[in-house]
Parts: sequence; C-alpha cells; structure tokens
Amino acid sequence: MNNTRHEPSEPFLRIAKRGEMVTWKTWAIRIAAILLALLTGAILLLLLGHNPVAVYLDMVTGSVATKTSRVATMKIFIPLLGAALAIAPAFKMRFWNIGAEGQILVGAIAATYFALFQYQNLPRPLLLFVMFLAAAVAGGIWALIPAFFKARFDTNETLFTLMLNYVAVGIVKYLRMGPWRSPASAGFPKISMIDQSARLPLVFGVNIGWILVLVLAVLMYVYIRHTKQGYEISVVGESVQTAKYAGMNVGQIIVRTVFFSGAIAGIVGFLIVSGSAFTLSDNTSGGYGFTAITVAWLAKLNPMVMILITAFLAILTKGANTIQTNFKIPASASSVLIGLILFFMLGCEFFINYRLIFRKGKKREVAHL
Amino acid sequence: GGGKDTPQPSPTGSASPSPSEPGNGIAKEDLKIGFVHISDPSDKGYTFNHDLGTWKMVEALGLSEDQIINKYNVGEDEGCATAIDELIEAGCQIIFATSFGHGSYMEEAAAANPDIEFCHATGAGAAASGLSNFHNYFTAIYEARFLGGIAAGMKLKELGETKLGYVAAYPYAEVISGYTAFYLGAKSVLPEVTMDVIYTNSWHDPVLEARAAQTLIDGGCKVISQHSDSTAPATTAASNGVYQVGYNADMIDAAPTASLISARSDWSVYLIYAVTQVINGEPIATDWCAGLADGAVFMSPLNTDIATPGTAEAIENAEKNLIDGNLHVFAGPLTGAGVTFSGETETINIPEGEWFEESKTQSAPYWFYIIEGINVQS
Amino acid sequence: MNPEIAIEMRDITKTFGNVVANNKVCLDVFRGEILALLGENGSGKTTLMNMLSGIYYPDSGHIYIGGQEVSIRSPKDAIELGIGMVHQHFKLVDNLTAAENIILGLKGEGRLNRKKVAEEVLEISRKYGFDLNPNKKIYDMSVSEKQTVEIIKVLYRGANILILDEPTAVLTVQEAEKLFDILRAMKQDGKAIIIITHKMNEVLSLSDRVTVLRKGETVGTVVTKEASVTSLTEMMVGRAVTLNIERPEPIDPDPRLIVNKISCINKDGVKVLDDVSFIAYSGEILGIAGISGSGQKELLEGIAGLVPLSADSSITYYPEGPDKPVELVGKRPLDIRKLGVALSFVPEDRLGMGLVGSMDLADNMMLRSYKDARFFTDRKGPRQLAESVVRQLEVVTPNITTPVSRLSGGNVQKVLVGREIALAPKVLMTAYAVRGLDINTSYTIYSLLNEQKKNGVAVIYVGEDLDVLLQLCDRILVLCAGRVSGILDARTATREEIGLRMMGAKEDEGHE
Amino acid sequence: MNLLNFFIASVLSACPLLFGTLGETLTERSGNLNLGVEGMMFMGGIAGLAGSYYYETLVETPVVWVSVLIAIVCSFLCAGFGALIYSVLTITFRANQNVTGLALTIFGTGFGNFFGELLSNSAGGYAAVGGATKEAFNAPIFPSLASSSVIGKLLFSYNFLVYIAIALALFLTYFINHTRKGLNLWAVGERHAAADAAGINVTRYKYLATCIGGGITGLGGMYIVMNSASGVGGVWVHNCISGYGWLSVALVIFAMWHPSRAIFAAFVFGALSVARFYFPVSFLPDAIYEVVPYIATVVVLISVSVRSRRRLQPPASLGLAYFREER
Ligand SMILES: Nc1ncnc2c1ncn2[C@@H]1O[C@H](COP(=O)(O)OP(=O)(O)OP(=O)(O)O)[C@@H](O)[C@H]1O
Ligand SMILES: Nc1ncnc2c1ncn2[C@@H]1O[C@H](COP(=O)(O)OP(=O)(O)OP(=O)(O)O)[C@@H](O)[C@H]1O
Ligand SMILES: [Mg+2]
Ligand SMILES: [Mg+2]
Repeated sequence: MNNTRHEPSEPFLRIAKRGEMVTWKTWAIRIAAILLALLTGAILLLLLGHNPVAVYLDMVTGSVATKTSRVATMKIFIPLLGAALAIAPAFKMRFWNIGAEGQILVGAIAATYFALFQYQNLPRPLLLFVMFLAAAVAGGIWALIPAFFKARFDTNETLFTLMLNYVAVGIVKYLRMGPWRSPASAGFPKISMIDQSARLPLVFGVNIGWILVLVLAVLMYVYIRHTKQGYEISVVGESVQTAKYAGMNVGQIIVRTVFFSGAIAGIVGFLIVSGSAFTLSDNTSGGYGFTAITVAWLAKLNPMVMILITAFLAILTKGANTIQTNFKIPASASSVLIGLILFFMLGCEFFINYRLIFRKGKKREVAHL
Repeated sequence: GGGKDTPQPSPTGSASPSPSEPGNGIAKEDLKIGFVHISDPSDKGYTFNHDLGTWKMVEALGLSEDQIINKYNVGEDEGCATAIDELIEAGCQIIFATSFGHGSYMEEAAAANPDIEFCHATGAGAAASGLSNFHNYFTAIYEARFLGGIAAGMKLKELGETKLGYVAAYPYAEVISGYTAFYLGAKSVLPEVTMDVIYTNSWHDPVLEARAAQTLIDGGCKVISQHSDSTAPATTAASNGVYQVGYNADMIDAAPTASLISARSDWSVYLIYAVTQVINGEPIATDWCAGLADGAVFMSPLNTDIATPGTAEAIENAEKNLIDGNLHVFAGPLTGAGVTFSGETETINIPEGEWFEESKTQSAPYWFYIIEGINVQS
Repeated sequence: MNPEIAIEMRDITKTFGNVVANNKVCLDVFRGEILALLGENGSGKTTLMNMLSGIYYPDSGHIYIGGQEVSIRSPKDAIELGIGMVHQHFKLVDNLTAAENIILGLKGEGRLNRKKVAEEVLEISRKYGFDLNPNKKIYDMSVSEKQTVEIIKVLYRGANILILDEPTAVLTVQEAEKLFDILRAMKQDGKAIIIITHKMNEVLSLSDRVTVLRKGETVGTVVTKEASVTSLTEMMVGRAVTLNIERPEPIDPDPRLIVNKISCINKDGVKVLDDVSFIAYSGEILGIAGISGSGQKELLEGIAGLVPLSADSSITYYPEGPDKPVELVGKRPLDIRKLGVALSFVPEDRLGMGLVGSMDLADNMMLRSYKDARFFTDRKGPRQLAESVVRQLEVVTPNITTPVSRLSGGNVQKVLVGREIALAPKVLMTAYAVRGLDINTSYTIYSLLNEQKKNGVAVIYVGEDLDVLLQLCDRILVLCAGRVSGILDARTATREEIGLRMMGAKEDEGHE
Repeated sequence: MNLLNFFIASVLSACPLLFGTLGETLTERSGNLNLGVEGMMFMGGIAGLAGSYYYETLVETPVVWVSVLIAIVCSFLCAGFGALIYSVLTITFRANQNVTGLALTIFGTGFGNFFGELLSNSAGGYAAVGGATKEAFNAPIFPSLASSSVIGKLLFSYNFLVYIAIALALFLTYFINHTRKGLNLWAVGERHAAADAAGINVTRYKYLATCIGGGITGLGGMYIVMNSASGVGGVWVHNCISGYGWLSVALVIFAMWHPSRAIFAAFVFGALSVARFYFPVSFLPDAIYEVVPYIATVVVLISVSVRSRRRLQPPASLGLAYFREER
C-alpha cells in the first residue's frame, strides 16, 4: 500500500515561484483577468435576459460619455482616491486602519461645523481653508485614539478602528436628530445644505478636489518612497524589533503615521461635504473607506497605481449605477458583477508571481508501468 | 372647524396662486419623465409602492415605457444631484423625487432649470422656496391609518385587551401624524385604548424593526402597527400570536396569521395629475395632497380569516363618513403637546366638535403633538 | 542495489526564478553513517536537504530511498519515508508545549490525552538522554531546548534518516558535544544522518564521509579520515586559502570605554548583569566569552542604550581622548550611536532583528544611515555600500535588489555584519559575528575586524569558539551568570582556564 | 418581568452573532482572516429561505422538519460556497485576505439581495415560508419547561437554533482544546511552516476550516431571515443582514478566538443591542445609546491589551498566505 503511494509520481500539478516577469506580461495577465471577469459577468447578464455587449457599452458610456456622467464619475473618483491614499501609509506600517469610514465622517463633521455655523464670519477662501484644516485635524485626532493604544499597549487596531466607525456614525446621527437638525426640514432629522460660500470651486466642471487628490497622490508617492519618514514606516511595518534596533521611536512613528492617515481621511470628508454632498449625513463616508482598502491593496500601496485602479473602480461603480437605470438591473446584480471582477483581479496576481507545472506526460507513463 | 389660518390650497390640488406659467403643453409622445428613487422596487416597500404608481400612470395616460427614466437607489447625498442632472441631460421635462432627503438637491436643481418641473414627495420646502417649478406632494395617508386603527381597535376589543404598539421610524410630523391617526381610529371603537410607540430612527432596518416589535409585544401590546419599511413587525407579531396592521404593502403573504390590513398610498393619482398638467401646459400645484376621496390612499384587502367580524363594515362606514366630511381624523376632544422644530413645547387642545385640519396648509403632514393615551418610549 | 544504502540523490536540479540553487547534485548516504554536507554560504546545502524533507520539490532528478525511487511531494511524504529534518530556523509553534509540538500532525486517537502524550515524550527523551520538560511552552525555551524538541520530534516519528541543518550554530560547545554523543548513538542504531555545519572541527570529529557542494554543484565526496581542514576548505572554495588569524600588537591603546559597575534586571525580574566593570581600549580587540545567555547580549545592548541599566551604573566613553569624557548611561540609543558606538549584534533569529527580511540589500543598508538624511532619503550611498559588501564578503545574491529573506542563512548574516563594520565606528561591538558563516567568510570577517583594530577602533568581540577568541583577541573577558569571572590576556590564557571561568568554577576576586 | 424579557431578547439577538462568531473563529484559527462574513451571511440567509420555500411550494404536503433541515443544509452549503471562493483565492492563489474578504462581502450582499428579489418576484410578492416552519424557527423547543418557572423561562424559552449555537460553541471548544485535529488546526493558524513540516496538510486544514466556518456563519444569516424576534421572520427582506457580519468579525476578537468565550461575547452584544428598547434612558439620545456596544468593545479591547497575556493573542499567522517554497 505504502509503496504505491510513493511511486515516483510527480504531483499532477505543482506551483513554483516565477522569476521577475516583464512588465507588459504582467499587464497582459491583469487585462486578461478583467476580460474573464467580464465574460463571467456576461453569462450572468445573459441569464438575466440582457445583451451583455449592450450593457457593458452602456456602463462605459454611462460613466464617461457625457459631461454629467464624467462629473459623476469624478465625484466617486475623488473621495475614493483620497481614502486609498489615506490608508496607504497606515497599511504600509501594517496598521490595519479599517476605520477610514469613521475618520472621513469625523472630518466631515468638523468641516460641516464651520460651513453651517461660521460661514458668515469668514471670507470664502479662509472659510474653505479652515474647513480643510479642521477636517484634517479632526480626522487625525479620531485616528489617534486607536493609534495611541496601539503604540502604548499594542491594542488590536483592526477592531478598534472598525468600532470607531460605528461611533462616528452615532455622532452624526445624534447631530442630525438633535442639535444640528435643519430648522427648514419641518422636523425631519436632517442637516441643512451648506452655504454656497462653503462649497469648493469648480475646475473644468468638477470640484477642485480632483486636483487636490492627484497632487496628494504624487506627494504620497514621494513620501512613502523617498523620505526618511516613509522609510521608517516601512521598517516599522516589517519588523518592530528591527525598527527599535535601528533606534526608531516606534510609538512616535505609529502615532505620527496614523494621525497623518486619519488627517487625509478627514480631508476626504471635507472634500465630500464641500465638494459634492453639500451636507452631512450618516452615509457621507459612502463606503469609500472600505472600498479604498481594495484599491490600496490591488495597487500594492503604490499611489500611482492607485490612480489607475481608482479610475477603473469609479467607472465601474458609476457604470453599474447607469445600467440599473437603463436596463433595470437591480443594484444587487451590479454588486455581484463588481464582486466578480474583484475576484478575478485578486486571483490573477497569482499567475504573475507563480507558475503552474503540470506533470509531464513521459513521467506519467513511467508511473503507470 | 379647526386648522390653522394660512392660505389653504385645496386638498385635491387646484392650483395655488403662482405656479408655473401656463405655457404650451408638451406632446404626449415627446414627454420624458424622470424619477429619483431612494431604493429600488425590490425593497417591496416604499419604492415598490411608488413604482406601482408610475406604471399605473403610464398605462392611464397611454405613454410608452421608454418615456420613463428611473434612477433607483439614489441616496440622500451627492448621488441625488447627479441623478437629477442626468435626468435633465436625458431630456426630462418633469422629474419626481420620492424621498424627503432628496428635496434640498432638487430645490437647487429647480432653481437652475426653470423650464423643468420638479415634484418632491414627502417634502415641505416648495412653498418656502418661492420657485414656481418646484412642487411638493403627499397623500393623506393618515386617513387610511385611521381606518387601519379601526381594524386594530376591533381586534383588541375582541381580545379583551387595550394596548396597541407602534414601530415608528423617526420622531417627526409625518410619522407622528400617522400613528396618532392610527390610534384615533382604534380609539373610535375602543375608547380605553392606549398605545406604546418605539422609534427605530431608520426607515428600513428589518432587525431593528423586529426588535422594536418584540419589545412592544413583550410590553403587552396585542396589536401593533408600523411606520417603517419592512415586514419584520408583521412576522414578529405572527410568531408571538398577536396582530398587526401594515403599511405600504399588503403584508398578508408575509404574515398570514397576523397581518390584518394595510394602509397604502396610490401614487398614480398624483402622477397622472402632474403629468397631465405638463401635457396641457397647465401649472402644477405647489402643495398637493389627496386622500380617500380621490383614491390616493386606500386599504389593502382585509384579512378576513383573522379580522374581527364586522371590521369590514366598520371600515367601510368610517371611510364613507371621512369622505363625506361627517367624520374627521383629528377630531376633538384632543389634548396633547409637541416639540416644535425650533425646540419649544407647544400644546394643543381641540374641544369636542372641532377638528384639526391635517395637510391643508402644505402637503406634508404637520401634526406633531403627542396626545394622551399615546406613550412614546425614551 | 546496495541494501545498506539509505538515500541516493541523482542529478537533482532546483531553481528559484533565475537562481540555480542546485545543479545536477548527487549524494549518497548509507545506514549507520554520518555524512557531513559542506559548502560555502549559499552553495545550496539547505536547498538540497529541503528536497529530501519535502519542503521543496526538485525541478528534475531522482531520489531513491532504500533503493526505491520516490517522489517526496510534501513533508508528510518525507515523514512516511522515515526522513526527519531539524531545520536551521526551527519549525515549532511557539504557543504550544514541547509535547504538543512533538505529536503535531500525527495519527492517533481523536481525543488528545495530554498527560499520556507528555509521558511518552518524557520516555523517549530519557531513552536518548535528553533533558526536556514536555509541558514547557516553546516561547519559554532556550535555543538548545528548542532544538531538543525538534530532534525528539523527529525521533518520535520513528525517522531512520535524520537531517540536521547547522544544528550547532547556536549551541554552546558543551551543548554541541552532548548532541554529538546522541548522534553517535543513533548512528549505532543504524540510522543515516546528514549534518550541515560550517565548523570544521565538528566535521572532522563527527562525520564518516563529507560531501562538498560549491555554487550549487557537487564537488565530490571524501572519507573524513582522509581529509583535513585545508583540503576541505580548498574543495569548498575551489582554490587554496590560508586560514591564519593574524594578531597585530595594539598601537597606542587608550581607554575608550570605561564600564563601571553596570547591572541590569530583565523583564522577568532576573538580574542578568551583575556589577560588570571593564575597560575597552582603542586599537584592541576585547573578547567576551561565556556560556550563551550569561549576559553577553544585555552587556552589549546596555552599552548601546537598548536596555535600561541600574541607576548607579556608569559607562564613560572617551571619543576624542582622555579629556573629553561622555557618560553613556541615560543617553538614547540614537545619540550613543551618533557618538560612534556601533553595535553589530547577530541575533539567534537572524531576520528578527537587525534586518528587514522583505526589503532588499540596499534598503537594509539604509537602516543605519537614513537618519542622516534631513527629509528625503538618499539611496545612492546605501546602494554603493550594498555593492561593496556583496563584493567584499562574496554575498551570494542575484543582485542588490533581492529581498534579504531570499538569501541563504549565511549570506543574510554577511549582509548584517558587513553593514555594521562599514559604519567606521570608534567602538565596534559584535556578537556572534561568524555564526553560520562558512569558514572562508569567517576568516574574511576576522581580517575585517583586525583592520578596524588597526584603525584605532575599540573592538568588542563576543564569540563562541574559544580557539578563535584565543587567536583573535588581545584580552578576553569571561562572563558567568552575568558576572565577570575574569579578564585574561589572550596571548597567555588557555582554553581550560577560560572554560573553568565560564562554568563559574574559578573567579577573580577583584579585577582591574 | 421586564428583566426576564430583556434577558430572553438578548439571547435571541445574540444567536446569529454567535453563529457568525463561531464560524469566523474556526476560520481564523486556521490563519485565514475572512472579512466576508457579512457576504456569507447574506448567501446563507437567502439559500436557507429559498431551499425551504421551494421545498414547500414543490411538495404537496411539506413536512416541517424536512423544510427546516433543508434550510439549514442550503444555508450552510451556500455560505460555504462563498467561503470556498475565498479559500481558492487566498489559499491556492494567495491573494490578500483582507481584500478578498471585502470583495466577498460585496459579492455576497449582492448575491443575497439579488436572489432574494428573484425569489420574491417569482412568488409574486413576498416569498415566505409556511407558518409551521416559521413556528419551528421561533417556538421554544421545551415549551412545558419554559412556562414552568422563572428559571425555566430563562433557560428554555428559545428556539432550537439557540441551543444548536451553544452546543456548537461547546463542541468547538472541545475540538480545539482536546482533540488532535484541533491541535493541528491550532498549529496551522499559529505557524503554517511548522504545521507543514510536521506533516499536517496545511492546505486541507485551511480549506476545511474556512469552508465549514463559512457555512456556520451562513447559519447566522439564516437565523436572521427565519427568526422573527431578532430577524425578519421567514420572508426575504431587502438588506436584512446589514451589519451582522461585521459585528461577528468584531466579536471574534472580543472573544479572543475562543469559542466558549464567544457565547459570552455574543450575549453581551445581544444584550447591549436590545437594551435601548428595554431600558430607555431619557437623557441619553438614541443615537448615542446605540453606540454603547461598540464603545464597550473598545473598552474590552483596551483592557485586554493592557493585561496582555500570551494566550489572548490572535493566531500568529492570521492573515498570511503560505507557500511552502517561500522564504
Ligand atoms: N414609509 C415612508 N414614509 C415616508 N417617507 C418615506 C418612507 N420610507 C422612505 N421614505 C422616504 O425615503 C427616505 C429614507 O428612505 P429609506 O428607508 O429607503 O432610506 P434610509 O433608511 O435612510 O437608507 P439606509 O437604509 O441606506 O440608511 C426618507 O427621507 C423618506 O422621505
Ligand atoms: N525559497 C527560495 N527562494 C529564492 N531563493 C532561494 C530560496 N531558497 C534558496 N534560495 C537561493 O538558493 C541559493 C542556495 O541557498 P541555500 O539556502 O540552499 O544555501 P546554503 O548552502 O544552505 O547556505 P548557508 O550556508 O548560508 O545556509 C541561495 O542563493 C539562495 O538565495
Ligand atoms: Mg543553509
Ligand atoms: Mg534559528
């Protein structure tokens, strides 16, 4: 019995690490994966009785063809990229900040405060700047809470930040139902729209936030790759022991980086309030904090790649939205489609890093003899 | 009669002073109608119901389906502005938004697009906005709730119990008006009735609704009702062996042993009205509200298997009287107190023989008083 | 077929991406024999053995166990074939006890009877003369205890082919001797044993035959009795090398570091350093000997400011000369380092500290220099340094952008030591600098240290090999249980004397 | 009386969380951090309902226990299928676990709502299971004991799933602490390479633990769909799971990866989440009251880390992929 088991049969399939793959091949694989995902989605669409080609075309036209749709796509792009950038330094440090949602909200609260109650007192540029600053500080401080405990007691930050998301929503709810309830909403628990002067100016029809996040992406790229602090973040992320050995003040680095991460998330909150939503609600953060994690990882924390992936996901999200309208495909089907595409994109990295070796025919014959 | 001394648009919607210019109409075939929905019809609740009205309107006016552009799952956020912009871009001459929170975005769009008509359900901002192309609409759903209350009251009486329960979404006028009407309906057949109310602070949170319902039932409520979107209160009632009055949808399928009847709106009444006005180039009322008399609200079929005998007749009778004006929902004697939007407590005292006119000064309800007999938790 | 043959490996080839780790390697082992596998760092020893233990799968080639061709697809297959391997980096679960680790993965009744298992483990460890507490958690164990667990794990599974990858790298001489006794007993039992080690004396005293690898290829196999250190080294390196440690006389030695009564209490409240005093002179190599865990680590870390010392301790440092003393106790590690005190500590777990496994060589070089940057980092310097370390120490790596974790154990070490020496410090402290290094590289390191010495650096060298300590150092400080048990002149001291002091059998009353 | 009702309501709302927590605990014990619990709960929820519903519409005289069994099996399998997708991606393809989990949540949520809608449409309204089946998911299984005394009520007022969940927790505790396979699983989660070298089939353990764990979380989804006191009562309601999966992920940490602690953790959370209905505090705004459970979690988290103990740590290789040939 034992003998047959150890016949010199090579495993039918085994996996081996690849050497470096040339860049164009890696992209070919990624594109193939997306095509495969679309193919799978096409089957789903066929089952639903739609023409997949028409649906896909509509997704694209619905997200980039007209000015409104482009603006709408950008409205998704801006906070999503911002949130992904916010997550990047924390994740680089292996601080699993899944609390960007909450940090966005808290930033939004701070920005909204000035937009609602101080707009008369400040000239527009100053108002916007104060909102920006307040949002950054608030988001940063919100993130500092788990960071402090992480640095001090190594408290699990994944759960901590997740919990703070719910708390932030609670605060917004409280404001919405209580002190900040709009006097004009006939008692309905809703916060007023912010004054015109508190809204971001437009550049090419889109709020100026797009320039801000693109600049931020470049800065983040440089920060992570080419600065002292970026290097510290990488080392702490890889090994706290080594960081200490190198004389780094680990606690301080954690606190600093997470504050920074939270501050950018807070700025995203400001961009949403001042750039597109013009008010504050429970879902001001819009799930961007979660989706951003996907973006950040798919981009391997590289801010330049994040731009690409964010653009792709923004188009996908907006496109999914459009086909709901045009083909009466429910939102749930769009989620299924997006889920599928993500699955394929995640799976394809494997084929970039590994190769599959099938048992050679000859060997197999030997095994049979 | 009671009510407040303010300009009174007719409940059936004859135009208020300065609505849109009576210009040239739009040929039926050229018409494009846009809808902004908070969810999609799969919610089997509010959007489902509103969507039914859309298709009824399409059929009634002989339009074709592709003249309707629905934007589903539009949140009360920047997505709403986008949806409206896209509808404008697609050439819609009239756009409806169904959720309260859409209102502020719609108001801004209305100001920017004076040629397009904007109609906002459940909202209250049109009159104040001063825009001639921005309108509010709602149904006198409180009338239907009153009838639902009768079914509930009779059931309680049959059971020899006196306590109702109510799962309510938010503490504001639309909801308070609704449950007060429900309570008054029950009281009309069972004077000693009391009612517990719990807020979920959400329109749609099935599990929270179930918990609230369970709490009410644990607290001794034998019939419950709801102003929330899911069937969870109905099924919770069923599993506890108590009864329920539904909202927005016929919930008998979901809870055949508990759901007595549901109060529903028929939005097609308004949609037909508003679209017809556009076709004819006539102005649309700034505030529109209609009820039983116009078929804008109605009761879903009574669950005769479980309803107290005589309920159907009692409801029919009350309905007739409401329509005829012999019966009023918010009829005195009524005493209560409510907190105004600005935070002051305001009391109301309606003597015997008088009544409060709901939905007269604006389409959205404005009864926000908690009356004696109703016990709001927290 | 030779019935006595245990393992035959024929034409085994294994590549990792572009690295050819093994190229048509052949190897035979007989039952009742100890085979030493020798080769420079990165020559492919571990890789070859990993293919026997099922960790790697060969690209091509044949493996025969007991004369039958086999395919070892997983460690499970290897275990079933009676092959057991003690890996260079132990494969133990820290959170489990010794007994739990030992029975891991084994068949048996579904219910886990911990008491019974512990007894069985105790029994087998007694049989082979080990001393092991089966209920102790791995995280509470010393390196040698962990190794014991690994060996018992293999024996418990009834392995008759035993592979040990650098088992003595982290053991004391005494521990190593004990291990060898056990291995010899097992050999008597008819087991086949393969041992990888860089220590020539071990090869010569323990093995029956030696197989030598160079750059992934088999150079040949020789009978140990017919081999010598020089012949083996030549086979390994491929050319004749001289294995002499020079010891120049110190030039103008000045006190550089006066360590006065330092004590240290660790996290568990144990006094790991007790009243240690000594002087380190410039231009001198001060050796530190002691059984591992006698306070060497704390001593160096204490000087470097990495562990807190007791309040009355003092370390006076003279960077410029006798008139410019600086007190180190209470200073931050960074400031201490800026003053020129470099600590190159090669930890037992090489990658756990000192290096970042997933970063490449250049970025690891930066760990020391990045602080000098103002805001932006400079990668040019580190890159050049990486290039030069690779050249000088012959680091086997495809390029300097390879993550350090991909390198072989010894090469990881070279990167670390190379970087620390390159700091051009005033005080250079090294601990276990040649641990896991092949003999050739070890000698390169010795001469690098001598060069530092010649430049007037005060070198503190913590070592394990007494012969090397005696040949390389000027003076030797012996530590025993955290106390100084003597400071000897290396030119006159003997192994025996150091050994006695290490064990605490002899101690000076007052010193210096 | 109020207290008693409160206790019972707490247990009832703890039950789906317990399933979710147990499933995720099992998963994480193998070193897989599956953030897709929410998605799997949706998948389990809809599959359970659909299974039961179709059985009852297709068979002339449906038998209640068969219907219940079908619901359990379907929800387990469907959620397990979600976990299988996750496993293939993370174990075989070594994709990042966090992102894969998030993608699974997106996918599963869509999946549940989508098929829920299809089902409702095919039923021409609400797709609801029969009254007897609903009853089975709600009624105490020991009605006589439940009505006898306060203690009886306290202990026996629950539907069968509550007892299954508790039994499962106890079984998993036994499994992890007292069996060889449990020990092996533990080792896999702690250190893949060590487990592998010991001859444990790491891949198989990870697949099995993740898929079975996923299946168990699916039962939590089914509970929400089928139960009516803390769920929606045997009918599909759009978005009905919302948030439960995330809470379960959180509770795993709260329970420190111990199934027996999960009982307590879930109960505390259940209690906190119904507290506002039973003990209204007039000066405390609802919105703030609602976040008490989350703040409580944070407090527990901090206090645990302050007295950090070795045994209270997550599985050491949680979140890491394993490739034998990787260094
Ligand atoms: N039963 C209802 N009666 C009146 N208006 C309703 C009703 N249901 C929904 N609406 C309108 O829709 C809005 C909220 O709808 P919905 O319940 O779909 O969203 P939500 O619960 O706020 O969203 P989410 O579940 O994403 O938090 C309200 O502003 C209200 O105007
Ligand atoms: N998993 C792996 N991935 C990539 N490269 C590897 C891997 N394992 C080994 N190598 C490469 O193969 C070569 C041989 O390494 P191996 O560990 O076998 O050397 P060694 O002879 O054991 O050296 P040492 O004496 O330093 O332990 C090295 O260049 C190493 O970088
Ligand atoms: Mg090696
Ligand atoms: Mg080791």
